[in-house]
Amino acid sequence: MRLSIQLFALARDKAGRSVVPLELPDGANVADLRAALAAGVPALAPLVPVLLIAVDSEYARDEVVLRPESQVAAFPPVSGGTAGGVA
Amino acid sequence: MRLSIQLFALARDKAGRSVVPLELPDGANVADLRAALAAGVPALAPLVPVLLIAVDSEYARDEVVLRPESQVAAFPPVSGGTAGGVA
Amino acid sequence: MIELTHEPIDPGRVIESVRSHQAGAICLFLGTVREFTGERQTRSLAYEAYTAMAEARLTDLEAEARARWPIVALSIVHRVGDLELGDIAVAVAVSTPHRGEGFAACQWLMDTLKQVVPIWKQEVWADGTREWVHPGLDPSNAPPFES
Amino acid sequence: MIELTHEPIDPGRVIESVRSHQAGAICLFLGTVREFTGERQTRSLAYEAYTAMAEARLTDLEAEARARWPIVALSIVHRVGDLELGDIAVAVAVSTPHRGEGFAACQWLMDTLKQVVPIWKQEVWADGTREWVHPGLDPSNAPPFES
Repeated sequence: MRLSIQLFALARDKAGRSVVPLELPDGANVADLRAALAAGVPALAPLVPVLLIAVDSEYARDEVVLRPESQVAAFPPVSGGTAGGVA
Repeated sequence: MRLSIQLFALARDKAGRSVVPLELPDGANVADLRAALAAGVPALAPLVPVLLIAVDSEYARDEVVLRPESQVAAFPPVSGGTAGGVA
Repeated sequence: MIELTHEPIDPGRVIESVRSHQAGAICLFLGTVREFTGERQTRSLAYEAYTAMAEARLTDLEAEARARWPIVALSIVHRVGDLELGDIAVAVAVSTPHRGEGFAACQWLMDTLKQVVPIWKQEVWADGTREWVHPGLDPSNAPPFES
Repeated sequence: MIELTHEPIDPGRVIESVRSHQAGAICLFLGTVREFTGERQTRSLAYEAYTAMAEARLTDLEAEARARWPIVALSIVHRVGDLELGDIAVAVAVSTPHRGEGFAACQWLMDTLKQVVPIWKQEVWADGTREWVHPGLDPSNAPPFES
């Protein structure tokens, strides 16, 4: 199956684009997607282990199985509020 | 010395007036004032033990000694927020 | 900004009074007139203040809050007189660098204000009866100062 | 009211959206753009959202807060795009019968929002350099869901 992975924030900047198409075998899960993303976009590889993966607007663990119609996004942790600018 | 005691809220309603003049001996303290208030305004007597006394805009314990120029007020506990109407 | 006022409280003005480039957080609390307390229905409220002492106590509260938390700006506005349902009785706003200290300071100010600032509330119930709210009239209650 | 917006946030409108005769308390939190973080000076901030997911997560947060506290009304508005110093980045307002539950719900919403809603912040420092704020990039940090 062919999925379009949306990227945000630092992940998009490192990849140099906001969408990455990936070819994955049927039955692939989020862990397989991480491996394919690191292999397909070498600039993202160092970041991939800490990226969050969302499937259909829900955070997805590595065991979650993907389907051809899945909406998939990859992005770094959200701001969290420990660093500056806004409380 | 002659003091004018300001009354507020339920204390004023019970007394039927907002200022009560009291004659007190020199050196009288807040405990003496309570006794004089209960004796001088019988309608206030049941309330006097729980009234708060303020001297010069500070809450005053029974041992605080009064002076002729003291600004004195007597009133019930403030709303406290446990009962209705506003959180 | 510390104020007692007979006029309706404008929350936007209270917020503006604490905005600052030094602050990352603004915490605002508004006490509003609620219609029902359990089964009992409120028609309106009347607030009475011992003005000089209330202003002195609020000024002390500001100083104590500033000693405890890194407050950039602080405003307390309390309405007096007759209030209708939904009206704002009190506004407390605090701006701070971070949000944890802002929530803590704002909540402490409200809790302490309700214990020590001489402002009293009279309920006017839906049946027209009036009742002062003096929850501390039970003699076992502690006075609002350390003894 | 749950909104992501490119327009400046009007805190008065957010407050009006939660006012109710059933509420005795309104707690409003505003996150504003602070100039200094330690020694570092911010010129502006840029916020980016994964809009569809952010709205879904905010809707879930509202449902979870309503399950935990007796909330009368709740609004969350988050700005996206470029913000100047002092601008409001996020507003969370909760109205409740009493104030304790209002402070608790408002603080929980802000804390949780910052962990789970996919909105990212980029600092533009005074020297013109840009930096994404991703405090969880350390792999030892827990992900924002129960595992």
